[in-house]
Amino acid sequence: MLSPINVSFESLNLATLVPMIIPIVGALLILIIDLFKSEQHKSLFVMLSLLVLGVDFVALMDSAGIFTKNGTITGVFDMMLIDGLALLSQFIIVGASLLFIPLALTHKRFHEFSYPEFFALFLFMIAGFQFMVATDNLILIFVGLETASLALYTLIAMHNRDKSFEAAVKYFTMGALAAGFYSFGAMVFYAVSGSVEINEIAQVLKANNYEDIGFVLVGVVFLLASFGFKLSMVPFHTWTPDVYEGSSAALAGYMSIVPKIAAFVVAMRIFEFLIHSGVVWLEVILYIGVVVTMTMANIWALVQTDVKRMLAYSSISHAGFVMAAILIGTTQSNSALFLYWILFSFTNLGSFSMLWISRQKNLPAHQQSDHSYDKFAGMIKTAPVAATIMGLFMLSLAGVPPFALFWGKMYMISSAVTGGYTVLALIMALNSAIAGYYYLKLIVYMFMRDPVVENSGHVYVANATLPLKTIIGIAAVGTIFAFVAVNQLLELVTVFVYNSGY
Amino acid sequence: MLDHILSILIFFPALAGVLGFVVNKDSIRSYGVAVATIEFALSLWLWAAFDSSVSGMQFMENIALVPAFGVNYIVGIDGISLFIIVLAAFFTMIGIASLSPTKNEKNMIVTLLFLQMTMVGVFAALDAIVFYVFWELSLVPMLYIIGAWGGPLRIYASVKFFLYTFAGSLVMLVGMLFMAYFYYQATGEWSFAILDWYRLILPESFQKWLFVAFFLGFAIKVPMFPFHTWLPYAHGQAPTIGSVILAAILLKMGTYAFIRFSLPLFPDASVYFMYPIAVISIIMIIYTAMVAYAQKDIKQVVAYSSVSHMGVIVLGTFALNVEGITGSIFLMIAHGVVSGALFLLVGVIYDRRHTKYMSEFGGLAHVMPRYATIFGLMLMASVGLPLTINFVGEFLSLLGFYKQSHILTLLAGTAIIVGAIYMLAAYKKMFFGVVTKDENKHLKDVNKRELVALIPLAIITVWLGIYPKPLLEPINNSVEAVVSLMHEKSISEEAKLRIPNVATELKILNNTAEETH
Amino acid sequence: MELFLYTALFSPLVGSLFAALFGASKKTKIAGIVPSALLGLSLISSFILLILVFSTGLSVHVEMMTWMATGDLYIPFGFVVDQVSVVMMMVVTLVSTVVHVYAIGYMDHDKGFNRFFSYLSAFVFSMMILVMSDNFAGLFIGWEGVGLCSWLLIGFWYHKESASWAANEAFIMNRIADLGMLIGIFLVYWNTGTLQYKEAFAVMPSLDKDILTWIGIFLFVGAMGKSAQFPLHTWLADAMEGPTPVSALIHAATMVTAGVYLVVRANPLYDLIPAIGVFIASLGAFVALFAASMALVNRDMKRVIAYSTLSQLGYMFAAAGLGAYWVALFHLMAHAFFKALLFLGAGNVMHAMHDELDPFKMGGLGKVMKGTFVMMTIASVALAGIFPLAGFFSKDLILEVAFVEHHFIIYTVLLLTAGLTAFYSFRLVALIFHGEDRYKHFGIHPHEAYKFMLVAMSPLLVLAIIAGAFKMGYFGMVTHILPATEYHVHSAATYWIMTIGTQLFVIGAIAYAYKKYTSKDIKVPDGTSKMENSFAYKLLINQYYIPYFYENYLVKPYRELSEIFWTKIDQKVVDATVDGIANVFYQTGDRTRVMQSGNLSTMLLSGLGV
Amino acid sequence: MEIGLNHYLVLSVILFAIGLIGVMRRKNLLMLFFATEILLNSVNIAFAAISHYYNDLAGQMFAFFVIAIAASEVAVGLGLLIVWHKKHNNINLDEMSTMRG
Repeated sequence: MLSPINVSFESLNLATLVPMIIPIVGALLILIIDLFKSEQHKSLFVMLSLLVLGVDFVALMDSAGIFTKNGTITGVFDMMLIDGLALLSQFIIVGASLLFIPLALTHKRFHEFSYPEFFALFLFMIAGFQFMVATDNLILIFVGLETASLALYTLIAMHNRDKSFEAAVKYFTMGALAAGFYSFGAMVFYAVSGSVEINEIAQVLKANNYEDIGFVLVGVVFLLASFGFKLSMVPFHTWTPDVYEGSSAALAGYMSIVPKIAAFVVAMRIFEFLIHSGVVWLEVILYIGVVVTMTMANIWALVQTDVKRMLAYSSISHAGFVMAAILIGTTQSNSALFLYWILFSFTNLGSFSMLWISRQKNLPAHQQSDHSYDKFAGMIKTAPVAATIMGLFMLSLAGVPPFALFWGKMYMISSAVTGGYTVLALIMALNSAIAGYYYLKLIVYMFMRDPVVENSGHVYVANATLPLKTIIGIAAVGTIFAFVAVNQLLELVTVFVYNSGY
Repeated sequence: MLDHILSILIFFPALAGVLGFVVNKDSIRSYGVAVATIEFALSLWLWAAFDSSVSGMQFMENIALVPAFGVNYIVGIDGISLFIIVLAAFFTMIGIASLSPTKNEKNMIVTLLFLQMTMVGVFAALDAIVFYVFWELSLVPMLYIIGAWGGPLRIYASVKFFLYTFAGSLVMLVGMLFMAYFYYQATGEWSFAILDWYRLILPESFQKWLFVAFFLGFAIKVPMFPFHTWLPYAHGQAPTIGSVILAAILLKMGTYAFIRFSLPLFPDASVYFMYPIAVISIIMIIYTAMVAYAQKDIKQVVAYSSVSHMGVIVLGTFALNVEGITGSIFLMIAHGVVSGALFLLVGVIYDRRHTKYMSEFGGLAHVMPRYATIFGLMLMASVGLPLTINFVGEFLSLLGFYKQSHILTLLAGTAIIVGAIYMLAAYKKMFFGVVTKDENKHLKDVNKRELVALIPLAIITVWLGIYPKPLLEPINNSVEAVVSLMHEKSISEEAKLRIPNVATELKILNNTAEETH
Repeated sequence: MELFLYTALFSPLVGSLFAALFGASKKTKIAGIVPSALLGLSLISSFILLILVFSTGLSVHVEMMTWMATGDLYIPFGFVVDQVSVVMMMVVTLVSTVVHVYAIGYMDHDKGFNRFFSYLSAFVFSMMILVMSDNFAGLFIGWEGVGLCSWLLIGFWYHKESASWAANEAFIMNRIADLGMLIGIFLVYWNTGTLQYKEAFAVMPSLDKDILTWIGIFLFVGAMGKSAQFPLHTWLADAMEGPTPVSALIHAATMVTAGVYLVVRANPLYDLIPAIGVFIASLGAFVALFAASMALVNRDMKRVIAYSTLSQLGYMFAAAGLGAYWVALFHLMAHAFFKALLFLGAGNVMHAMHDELDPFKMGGLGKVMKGTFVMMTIASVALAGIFPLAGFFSKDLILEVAFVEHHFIIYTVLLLTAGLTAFYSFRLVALIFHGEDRYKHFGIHPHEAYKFMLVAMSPLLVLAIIAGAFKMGYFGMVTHILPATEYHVHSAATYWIMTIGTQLFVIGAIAYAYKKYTSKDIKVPDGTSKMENSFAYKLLINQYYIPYFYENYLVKPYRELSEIFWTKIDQKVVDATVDGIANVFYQTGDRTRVMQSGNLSTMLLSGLGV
Repeated sequence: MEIGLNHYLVLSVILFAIGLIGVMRRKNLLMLFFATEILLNSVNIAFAAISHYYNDLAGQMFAFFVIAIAASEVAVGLGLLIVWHKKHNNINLDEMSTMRG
């Protein structure tokens, strides 16, 4: 017989839920509108979602303000945990989404955007991700994760081409497996600690200083596997290139940023204490995972013939690069992770959007895929501005200073150095060198080769509209003038990470 | 204005480059020349305003960039960097002025202006990261120049050039981050300012590791044997202007960095690695000279010859005494002038015959006497004939290193022999004998556009050969500062021994100076 | 005073630049006359300086400006006119003036007339720097400068393959020696802290013996190159490819004697290391004989004279090595006069014979070219060292030196050489001017050279005859700074026996040469005669197979090795490694990409690491 | 005999293994979905048992959520499956490998 519980309303601290509620409400709103008057033009929904996200962003800033004043906030029976990580990651999630949504306003008509459901699902997904990062409760993480993922599968499928269905199915299956692993891992931890709150688990394990280490390791392995899927760590990466190729360039770009940051935060929460638990070979596994992911992804990217697949592999390798931060696990490295990811999202979203505006409705004869390299041959002659911008993004991805990603790379490698991982630092550096090759390959095609078939250059901007151009413009500016903002970003990030005890 | 002259020097060309996009493509050349001339004038003003009696940094600027991580925009020059900057401005000017008509000139000239920004930036930067930024950025325009206007193998060559250098400098970056970390440990705050680093005395083992890390970056840039193979491709494929800038300025970044970073930061490591590096330099000198002798393509001859000369420069740097280092810095400028001129000359004949194979020529002295004369002069300069600019540098470098090792200097001295062998052989093949090919019978001699570039170079070659004082004095002062710093910082006995204590030397110098004036 | 010094030094430069102005344009007499005039000016000022130095015994020393100054290295452009350098200046300016004037006629028909004078004056300028500099660096400037000019002038007719080849050979061989010189200079600097002659030599006595020895050796290596001593001698004979005035000026009178000058200049050093001195002397003696032997059979008029120059240089080194610096310098001077005369004469003959060089194809020219005949004969007599001509005083002196210093082997060698010298000189004279008119078979109509060329030669003629008279005055002058050792054989009897003996021996040689080569039945050798097939002849005509050796065992291997370095090492090893590393990555990618089969179930497997 | 926690755990592990093998081996998409269901539900058993063992509700809550999520997964999955079947009228895994490399 359960004794009645009485909880003061304040202690629930429902304010913590606001940032997640907003997109959900927005989603419902969209659905309702569609209910009353269907066949609305997509621009309506785009703008609505923009507004909603805008509000969400403001809400986040508000809670950020509270955080900076009086530290970490918990709420709803300590389910919600609004700390620096949560806030930073949500900023990235919402911010990236803000940049993504306008990409729906393409010149050509793509039919997923004609469904209001698309936007509703999109907003649900965001809410899911936000839940995922804003808690240390394994259940809520699981719910958030799955909400987001299920929405995402559908979004991919809505692109409505053969490849996109195939992609969706692959992603879905892998996702399901990952879910299985996750729940099993969670179960193991629950079994050894009797709790589903990460920090409690940590305390319990510390208390009995890892007596049944065997179980812990089993749990870790399963969790690692499931996050391996989400973060597309080698060897769990196999779905990534296919899914990216299958889904629309814009969505691919989005997928390379938002789901990953969410997963990173959770991974950080879970592995941080485990790594420092002195369980050596956990560190070793992670070390190997990181190095292999970086290197192999790079090596596979070398041999790609399609720019989008190349970018897919490159983002895998970037993920590996960033995963190193979790391995190193110092405040500097964790802040480096966020710094890196913020800068990365600008550049990567930019380069995917460049692919997006060059997306033709149907494939010309001389191209074997949507974005094969030779499509871009001699671009400088016909579309110099576009070529230059694309070149900038490539250089930035390659880590050529002073463009955005260089600062992230630098700070990350520095954190490896200070963390005592000299060899890792060198490996990271050399990987950037290898990566240089395939980014350069595109530049070579654009600037130094002659077009395969004479074109007016319209093909590179077939899809361009003002909104898309604006987004690309923002991304470009962010990429070029990053060095102005780096300092503020760095300070902010460091403060947030430090104050949430990572 | 004078307080910010360096920033102006750095960013003026870039700004002009951006505006250049707007300029109509028929008048872009004059625009480029105008901009480059202004830039050169500014650099001359810099020289004029430079106080050569001061050994430290001048025209310093310090703007916070990422203070949280100790990265600041710090620029400043001393006698070591001043002249290379002037040289860079000078070469960009004559380079654009003598640019032979080419497809989409506009991109070329704009690219050149951006390249100039990076070049000036590298030599003016006093913050490791800022240095690194310009260092890496300089690859991009050169990549484009080689890849877009180059010969048949241009893409391979340009990508090789980019990736090779990129890889090396990433290792260097790790080294820099390490250095900053040590500074952080020592002082509790981050800083990438070189002058701050100078104050740091590292334990020997760290010095060695860091030295190696930096060395990789620099050695590939120089390029030192066995990292030199990108150079022949780059030069072989690059358009004339590309090779000129590459040989005259970009290669100097490496050797300059040795003096700016390796020596003062790691004096003991420098001493420790002196012999290995000297051996490498000697391999560079002799081996590449022989390779040059085997070439069929005149441009390759010049390319390999510049590797050979860079060997002497590195040797002079690692003499670790005032004579040697001063010599090597002077030789950087000298080699810049001479090899630049040689590449221009090769370009002259290439424009006319569109081949670089020496077997295609012969007896050119009949047809193009002026060309032959200028080429002859530059050739003599390149083999280090006294009273030409190169001799001063080579003499001082070798003289300096002789203090460190007799036998190695004897070997390195063979530079003057092997150099003469391949150069004279090449000259003989091209200019002597009778004109056999009909195409060569009616070649035009050098025209005005080309003379614009060649005459000044010829004048400089002789002027500085006879009267190097205006350069040697400021260089000497700054070098003495560096050497004394090294002497004070060095911890190992051997280093103290090897690196002279300039304080005493200064006295002697002043005495002799008084005697003369 | 300084005015004269600067005039002497720079007027050749002015002349050179003036001629250079016309470099590209077509021949103008003015481009020849002005430089010659300027040289005359230089000659006069040198003469005035000579008078001054001679009368007052002072020396003029100026420092024009700093050249290099860094660390505690300080090198000025400093010039000194003392007893030694003034002698050299006289020799240089005198001979070169004569040669210039002569060349106006000689190069009359040459397209490169203007160029020629520009080079020639440039050479004189460098030579002046060489002799007048007051420090080693300045010496080195001149040293390389004359090297450059000799490169330009040997290869003057660059359309001839052989000429440009010889030019490069000369330059490179000199470079080898220059390296030695450079090292010597470094040694001097790091041990004495200066490169000024005065200070450096002042410090030297306090230095360690070994260091001094090394300095001596390296400096002498430099000298060997310029003065074409064995084994760096081959370039001199090949240098005869150049126009004859060049051979007269550079490869007989002035440049090749720079080595001797260096040793004389560095006498304080070499006095400290007699061992090296003896080595130098022995090498000199050897070269004297060695070169003379090659001159015996050679069939190229100019080469014969070149070899004789070589052998005379040997004499000078022998003297210098034995510490008789003033004697060496004296012989240098005398030799300059008669050897230049000889060459210029040869030049006339060449003109007359349309550049035919084989004396066997001449003969009987004495009738058509009296002036030249007389001059060359007298020059040869002087060369042979017959009393009372210049050669006698200088050369016999060297013999005496060897004798007095009790180096009897050297003495004998030199004596023998004297005989050979006489023989080959008059072999040449006889073949050219006496006997049958063999040239008729080749349809050549020889003619005497321009009058003014002969006039121009006359000063040399006079000097070749009377130079001996200066001996005492000269001795008095130079011994201000050179060790003043008188060389007298103790007993007058021995002295007379020696002298007269030598004279008789020489005259005998001459007589034999005449008898052998004026006979009616001299034919143009066709390689059939017994003598030509004798081993000795082959050995000599092939210059002891030394050039052959160099070509096959030094030059060819170097070329092949370079080829290997490039094609094998640089491309196949170094570069291949770099590309190899890149390829490893690419290949791995290519091989392993099949893992990405796109098949879901394999994906799932790989996901589980199976 | 007394049925203890370990029995449940062993059972769940066995089921999980079955599910896993199914995922790996099945070529039929539908079967594959079933396998994933088995995976998830095996975990549910364990959760229920453990939460009883600790008598703490978190485990059961987790189980409920898992059930819910599993359900929605099936919904989405079947949706995709149907579309696919419409297009290719097969549901064979090996058919879907147009993207590779």
